[in-house]
Amino acid sequence: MHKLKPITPLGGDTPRVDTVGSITITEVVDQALASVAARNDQAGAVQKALADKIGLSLPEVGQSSQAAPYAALWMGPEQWMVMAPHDSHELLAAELKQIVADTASVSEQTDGWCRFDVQGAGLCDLFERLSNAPVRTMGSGTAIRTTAEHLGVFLWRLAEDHMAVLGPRSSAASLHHGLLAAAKSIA
Amino acid sequence: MRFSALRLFKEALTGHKGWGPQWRDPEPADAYDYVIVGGGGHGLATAYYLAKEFGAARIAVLEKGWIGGGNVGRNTTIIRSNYLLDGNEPFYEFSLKLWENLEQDFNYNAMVSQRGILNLVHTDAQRDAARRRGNAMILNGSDAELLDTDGVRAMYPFLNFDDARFPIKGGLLHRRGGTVRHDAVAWGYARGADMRGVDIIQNCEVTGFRIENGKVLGVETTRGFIGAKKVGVSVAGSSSRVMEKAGMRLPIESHVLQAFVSEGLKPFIDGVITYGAGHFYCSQSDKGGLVFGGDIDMYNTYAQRGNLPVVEDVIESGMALIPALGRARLLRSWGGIMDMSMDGSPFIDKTHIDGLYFNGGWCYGGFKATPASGYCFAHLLKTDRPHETATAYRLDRFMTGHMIDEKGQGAQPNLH
Amino acid sequence: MTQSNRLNGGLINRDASLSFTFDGKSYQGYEGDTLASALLANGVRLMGRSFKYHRPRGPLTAGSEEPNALVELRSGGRQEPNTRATVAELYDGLSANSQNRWPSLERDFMAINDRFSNFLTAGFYYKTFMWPKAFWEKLYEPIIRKAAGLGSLTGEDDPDHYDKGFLHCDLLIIGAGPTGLAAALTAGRAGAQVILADEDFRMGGRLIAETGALADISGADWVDQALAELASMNNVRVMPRTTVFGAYDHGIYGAVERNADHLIAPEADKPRQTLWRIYSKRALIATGAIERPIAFENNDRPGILLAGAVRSYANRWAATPAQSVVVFANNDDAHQTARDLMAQGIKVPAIVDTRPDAADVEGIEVLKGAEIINTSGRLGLTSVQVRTEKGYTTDLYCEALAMSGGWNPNLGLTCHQRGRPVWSADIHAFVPGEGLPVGQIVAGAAKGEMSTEAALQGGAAAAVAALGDLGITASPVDLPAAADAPVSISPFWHVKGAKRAWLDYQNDVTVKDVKLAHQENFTSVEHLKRYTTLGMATDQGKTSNVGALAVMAELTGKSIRDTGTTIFRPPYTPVAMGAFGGRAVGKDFHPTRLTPSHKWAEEQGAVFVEVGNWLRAQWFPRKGETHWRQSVDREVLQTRNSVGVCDVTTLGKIDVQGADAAAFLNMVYSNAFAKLPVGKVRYGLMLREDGIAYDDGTTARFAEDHFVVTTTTANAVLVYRNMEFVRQCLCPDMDVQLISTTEAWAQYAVAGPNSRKLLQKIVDPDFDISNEAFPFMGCGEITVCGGLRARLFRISFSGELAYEIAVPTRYGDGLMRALMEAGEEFDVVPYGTEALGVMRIEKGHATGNELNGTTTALNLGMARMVSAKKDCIGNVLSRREGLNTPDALALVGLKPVDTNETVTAGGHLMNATGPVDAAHDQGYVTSAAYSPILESSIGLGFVKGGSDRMGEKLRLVNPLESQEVMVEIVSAHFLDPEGEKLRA
Amino acid sequence: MIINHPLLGPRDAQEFTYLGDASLLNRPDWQAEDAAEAFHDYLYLRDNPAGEHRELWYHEQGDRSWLVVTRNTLTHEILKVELARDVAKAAGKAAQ
Repeated sequence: MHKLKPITPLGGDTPRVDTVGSITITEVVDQALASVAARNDQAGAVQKALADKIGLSLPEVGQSSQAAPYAALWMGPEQWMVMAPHDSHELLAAELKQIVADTASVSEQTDGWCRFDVQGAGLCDLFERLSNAPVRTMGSGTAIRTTAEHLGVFLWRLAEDHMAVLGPRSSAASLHHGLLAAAKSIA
Repeated sequence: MRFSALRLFKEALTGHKGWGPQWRDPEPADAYDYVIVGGGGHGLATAYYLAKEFGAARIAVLEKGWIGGGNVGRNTTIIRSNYLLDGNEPFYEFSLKLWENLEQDFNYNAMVSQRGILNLVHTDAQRDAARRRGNAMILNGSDAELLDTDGVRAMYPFLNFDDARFPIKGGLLHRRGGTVRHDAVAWGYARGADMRGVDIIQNCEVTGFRIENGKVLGVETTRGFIGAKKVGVSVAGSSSRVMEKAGMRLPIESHVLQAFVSEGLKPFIDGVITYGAGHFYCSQSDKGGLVFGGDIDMYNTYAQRGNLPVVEDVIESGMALIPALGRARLLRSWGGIMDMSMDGSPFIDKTHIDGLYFNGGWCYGGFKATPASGYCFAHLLKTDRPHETATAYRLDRFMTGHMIDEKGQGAQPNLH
Repeated sequence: MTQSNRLNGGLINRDASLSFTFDGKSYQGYEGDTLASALLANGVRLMGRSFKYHRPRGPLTAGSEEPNALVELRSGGRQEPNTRATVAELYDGLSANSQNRWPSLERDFMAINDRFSNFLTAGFYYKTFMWPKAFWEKLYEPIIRKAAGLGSLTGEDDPDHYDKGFLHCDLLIIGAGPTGLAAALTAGRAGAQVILADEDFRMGGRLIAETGALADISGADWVDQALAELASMNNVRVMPRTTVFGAYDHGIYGAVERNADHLIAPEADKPRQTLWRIYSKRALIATGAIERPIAFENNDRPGILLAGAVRSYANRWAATPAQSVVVFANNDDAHQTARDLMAQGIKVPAIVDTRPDAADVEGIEVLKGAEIINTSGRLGLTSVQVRTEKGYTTDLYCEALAMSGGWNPNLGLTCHQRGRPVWSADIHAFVPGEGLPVGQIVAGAAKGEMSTEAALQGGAAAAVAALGDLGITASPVDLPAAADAPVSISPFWHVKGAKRAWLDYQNDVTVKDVKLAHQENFTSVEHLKRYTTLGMATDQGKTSNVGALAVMAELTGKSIRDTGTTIFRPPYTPVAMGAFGGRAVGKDFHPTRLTPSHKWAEEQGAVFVEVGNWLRAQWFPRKGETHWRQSVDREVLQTRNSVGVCDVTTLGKIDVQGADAAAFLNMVYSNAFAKLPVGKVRYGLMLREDGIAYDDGTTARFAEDHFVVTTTTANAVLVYRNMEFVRQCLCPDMDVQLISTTEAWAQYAVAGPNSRKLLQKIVDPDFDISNEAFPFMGCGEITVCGGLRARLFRISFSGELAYEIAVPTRYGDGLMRALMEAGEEFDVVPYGTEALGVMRIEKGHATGNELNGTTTALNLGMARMVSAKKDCIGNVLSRREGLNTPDALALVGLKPVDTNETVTAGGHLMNATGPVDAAHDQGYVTSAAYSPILESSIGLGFVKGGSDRMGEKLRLVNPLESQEVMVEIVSAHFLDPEGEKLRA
Repeated sequence: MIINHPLLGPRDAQEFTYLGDASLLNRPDWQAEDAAEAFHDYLYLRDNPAGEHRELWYHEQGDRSWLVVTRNTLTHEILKVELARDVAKAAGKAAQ
C-alpha cells in the first residue's frame, strides 16, 4: 500500500457533515468514478459486457441504474459515468476497461468530481434556489446534468428526501458554500 | 432658425410661438443625386456632411419608420477613442474630434460631455494589454493615463476594493471619453441637414434596388421608385436584410444588445466605468439614471428584446463591482439589433455594384462613430475614395486576410 | 400626532400599532398600512417634489404606478431611493425621508425652477448652453448634473442577501384580484401546477378596495375564503409580495419576491428578496387596470388623487386624504368614491362630472358638464375652481380632489415581446393586441373587461381554456355573484385653455409641452416621448402616456388609433439591482477553483493570484523577503541551480480515445500526430479556422488509441468545446471519444538539474527514469510512493531538465509534501506563477500574451508547424496574403542596451531614430520580466520582419509612463537555445 | 429561451453555448481548386436571415451534444431541434 495520504475535496482529512435546520449536507469521498463511452457502433456490446460481467445495465437518457456495489449515470449519447466504492474499487477504470475492452473508451474520473449528499425534507426548496432542474417532479433515480451556482453539476435524485450533487472537485468549496447558503436561507 | 439662449429667452416671453418644425416632412422627389438609406445617426450624419462639407446637393435620406429610431435612439451614449489597432484608432480619434466641435457645428446642444472613461484592469496581463492600448492611443494622438489601484480608488471609492473576487489592480483612463445625449445627435444632424436642403423622408421603406448592367439606378420604396445617381446604405442592424435586396451576402450577423437604465439618482458616478472581470459598463445620465450594459445575447436575432440570463449576468457583474448598487432599481431594459461583423470592425466601402455604397457592421460601437462614419461615408460617396482614416474598412478584408480584430476572437461575431 | 384622517373599518390591524418617522417626525400607523396610507391617516398630504419644477406633491395613486410619493426609505447601506410610499409596507421603526428638496420638503430652494417654467420647456436644453463653447462642460452641465435624479444612494455596500431561484408550473397567474383568484380556484381544483403571484402584500386586488363589488358577501371575505382554499392545495403556490416583472421567451417570466422588505431588516442569512425565473406552460395576465388622471390647471397639488385610489385608502386602509373631498370625473366609476366617502362621514361638496348627461348620486350635488379649471393651495389643496356647463365659475373648498379620466388596462406584460396594444373605442383605452408572448392569455380588466362579473367569469374561463391546451380538463367553479355593472364613460382628456396642466407628474410634462413638441415636428409617439421625457420617469408613464397621446391626436387631427401607441418594456415596475445580483456578489461573484496543493501552499504562506477562476500560488515568500522580486528571483535561481516544484494542475487535460484518435488529432492540430509513438509526447499548435494561432500544449500517447492532450489554463473549456465540434460536426464518422480529466489529476512540474534525482526518490524502483530509459519527450504510466498510480511526462516549460508528474487529485496534497520532503537534500523550492513566467520568457515560450488571438504560426516563428500535407482546422485560411506579408510580425527577444533599464510589456517599438508615432510603429512588447540568471530585464515582443533584424536596436516607447528605452533584438531563446539542458 | 433537446427534453438555453449558422457543418474540401474562396465563404459569409435560421448550439452544461436548432430570428420560436452529429452523418452519407 502506498504511503500518500488523501484529502477530501474540501481539504479535510475526513468528510464534512453539516446540518442546517432539516437539511444535512454530507461530503462523500468513498466513490470511484470512471466514464465509459461506447466506441462507434458498439453501444450494444458495451451494455452486454457490463450486464454480463457485473450485472449493471446501463441507464437510459437522464436516468441512473444500480447493481450493488456499482451504479451508473447517463452522461451523454452513448456515454455513462460508472461508480463504485473507492475503498474496494479504487482501480475502477482499469477494472471496467478489462470488461469492455475495445468496445468502449474508459477514463478515470474519480477525482475529477466532488460529491455532496443533501438530505432532508426541504430538499426541493433548497434546490430550486440553486438550479433550474425541475426538482419537484424529479423522480428517484433521475440524474440531470445542469448548472448550480455557475457550476456544471450532476443532480442525482436518490430518494424523495435525498439528492446527490456531483460537481467539479476544484470548486468543491464554492459548491459547498452555495449549498450551505441555500440551506440557511430556507431553514 | 438659429438656436441660442437669447432666442430661447425671447420665445419664453412670447409663448414659444416662434419655434417651427426642426425638420420638414417633404414629399419625395422623383430622383436625387444621393439617396441615403437609413435615417439613423449615421445616415443623417452622412447627409449632413455631404451637404455641408462636400457641397453636394439633391440629397435624400429615406427612413422606414421615424428618424433616430434605430440604434442612435437606443444605445448607452458613450463616446471614446480608446482603440488598439491601426485600422481603428485614427478613425475613432477623428470621430472624437468631430464630437468635440459638434454642437457649435450643427447648432444643437447634444450635451457632449467628456467626463472620462475608465477601463479597469484586474490582472497583470490585463495591465500589459492596457499599457499597449494606452500607448497606441497616445501614438495616434488620443489621450490615455494608466492608473494604479489607489488612482482608481481616488476616483471611485465605492468600487469593490476590499471583498472583490477579482481585485482592481488599476485602470486605463481616457479623459476625453464621455457621453452624449443620443437622441439629440439624430435630431441635430436632421435639423442641420434639413436646413441645407436635404429631404428627410420618414415612413419610406426601401423595398428593393433597381440595378441594371451592374449599376444602381435608384431604389424601390413603399412610396414609389426614387431615382439616384448614388445610393448609400447605412442601416446597421438591418444590413443583411437590406443588402440581400441587392443580392449581397455580408460578413455580418445580427444580435441583440440589451441596455439598461436605473431610476433617477442623485449624482453617483461621474464618468464611465468599465469592469474588466465581467460584462458591465456604466455611466450616469444628466437626468440621474445609471445607464449600463454588458454582453450581447449570444444568438442571432432581429427581435428588439433580450432574455433574462444576460440581464442577470450584467447586473451580477455590476453588483460585484459596485456593491452599493443593490438598493438602486432597474427601471427599464431594451434591446437594439447590432450588425456584428466577423472581426468586430465596421465597413465603409463601395460594393461591386456601381453606385451602391455600404456602411455597416458597427457591432455595439456605432454610436461613438456617428460623426466620423457620416463624414467618411460622405467622403466616399462624393469622391469615390475612402477617407484617410477609414481605408481599412473594406468588405474584402476577410478574403485578403486583413482583419481588424481588436478582441482577437476571430470569426465569431457574438464574441466581439 | 393623532391619526386625524383615520376612518372606521378597513383591513388594518388596529391591535398592532406601528411607529415610524417621516423626515424625522414620528407618527403611528397600523399593521396593514402602507407608508402612504399611514401618512394620509396622519393628515400628511405632502410627500415629495417633482423632478424638474420641484412642485410639492402628494400621492396620486394607491399602487405601484405612483409617480409622486417617492421617498428614501431606511438609511446607510440599506437606503432605498425612490421608494413608492404607496406600496412600502409599514413596519415598526420604519424611517423615511423625502427627497429632491433642499433644505426641506416644505421649503425647497429649487422650487424656483417653477417660477422659470416658461424657460424650461420641453427640450429647452437642446437650444442653449452652447456658447461660449467651454461653458457647457465647465459650468452648465455640472449645474444640471447636480440637479439630477430624485433620491440618492449612500455609496455604502448593500449589506443584505438576495436569493435566486427557479420555479416550474402549468399555469402562472399574474395578479390575484377577482380574475386571478377565479382562475386560480379553477386551475387549482383541476389539479394543475399553479403559481399565483401578486405584487401586493395583501391579495385581492379591487375586491379588497371596494365596498360593494360582490352581491352576497364582502369582497374581502370571499378573498379570504379563496386564499384559504388555495393554501390547502399542494399544487398551488400562492406568492404575495411577488412582482412578475418581465415576460421572456418561451413562457419564462421573471419575478421578484420581497421576502423581508416589510421587516426592519432581514433575519440573519435570510434574503431580502428572491429573484425567481418561472418556467410556465401558460401564463394568465390578470393585472387589472390603472386609473388615469385628467389634465387641468394645477392638477398636481398634494391632495389631488385618483378616485379609485381615494376609495382604496378609505375602504382598505381606513384613511382619507382629507375631511372634504371633491370628485372630478368623466365616468360613473368615480361616483362610487363619493358614495364610499359619504358613508364614512367625509364631506363631498360636489361631483364635477364632464358629462352633461351624468347620472345623479343620492345626497351629493353632481355638477354635470362641468370642469375644474384651476386649483389652489401651495403645499396642499385648499380649493378647486369649477366652470359649470353654463360657463360660470365657482370655487369649491376642499382639501382633496378625487379625479378619474377612466381606466387603462394594465397590459405592460403583454408588450414585453413587442406586442402592440390596440385602441378600443368601447372603453376608450388601449387593450392587448396581437403579438402576445406565446402561451400568454389575458383576462378581466387587463383585457378591457371592466366589471367584477367579467373579471370573475373571464378568469375562470381563461383558466379552463389554458389548461385545455395542456390536456388538463378543468370544470367551471362556483363563483360569487358580482354587484357592479360595466360603467359608462365619455372620453375627456384635458381641460382646454389651461396654462399648465400636468400629464406626466414626475417629469413635469404638461399639455403645453406636447403642443410644443407638435409644433417642432416631434409628432411620432417615440419622438414625443424622447423630446418631452414623457413616460421616462420611475412610473414609466403608467398614468400619463395615454393622456399625452390623446392630446397629440387632438393636435394632429388624427384619431388616437392612428396616432399610435408606445409599448412597455421590462421590468413592469423597478426591481432592486441586488435581486438580479443574487448571491453572486463579493467573493462569490464567480466560483473559485483551488489547486490540489492549495492547502499546502496556504500553510507555506503563498501569495495567490486569480487565473480565470483558479487561485494559483504566485510566489512563496520566505522570512526576510520584503519585496516580491526577492522571492521570485530566489525561486528561479534555485530551480535553475537545483530543483523546483510548481503546481500545473490548471492546464486543461483532455482524454482522447478511440480507433481514430490519431486522425482526429491530426485534424485539430496544425502539426501531425499520427506517427507519434506510444510513450512519447509532442508539442502541438492549434489554429482557429481563420488561421490564427489558438492554443498550444503537449499531447502524450499512452496507447495506440489513447492520447492525453493538454491545453493552456485559459483555453481548457474552449478547446474541449472545439474538439467536440470537430468530433460531432465535422468528423462524425470518426471513432473517437473525448472527456476532460483536468480535475482528476494533480499535476506538478518538477524542474531543474536535480529533478531526476528528486523524482528517483519518489518513483517506485520498478520504473527506470534514467535519461536513456526515459528520454526527453517521453511519457509513461508508473507508480510512486509505494504503489500509487501516476503519470510521468518528461517535458519542460522552464527549459531545464524537467518532468511533470500526475497522481489522482486526492493524493496531490500528499505528493507535494512527499516531494518537498524528498527534495530537502537538494534544497528543493516550490515556485509560483511568477517564477514560471520568468523562466518561460527566458526560454522564449509563447503564452496567452503572445497567442493573443491575432497572431499566426508565422508570427510565432512556427510556420513550419502548419503541415501542408494534411488538412487541419485553419490550414487553408492561414495562407491568406494579408497574414503572410514579408514584413509580418515575428516573435523576438528584447534586451535593454543598458541592463539597468527595464523592458516594459505593452511598450511599443520604434526604429532607433526617426519619428515616434503610430505610422512608424515597428511592433510591441508582449511579455517582460527580470531574469536573475541574465541579471537583466528581458522581454518578448513582435517586431515587423523581426527574424531578419537580429541585433538591431530599437526604441521601446511607453509614453503612457513617460518611458523610452533602447533595446536590442535578440533570439527569443535567451537561455540554452540548443536545448541541451532539456535533454540532459 | 428553452431548447427542446432531442434526448433530454426542454432545457434552458442558458445551459448552451451558441455558435451560429449551421452551414458551419459543411466544411469545404481543403484541396479543392477554389479552396481559398470556399473557406472564405464558409467562415465569413453566413446566413443571417430575419426568419427561419438553422443554427448550432452546444449543450455545454449538459450532455455536451452539438445541436442543430431551427429557430425564427424574429419571434424566437423554435421549430426543430436535431443532434448535429446525426445531421452531419446524414450529410456525409448523402454526399457519398
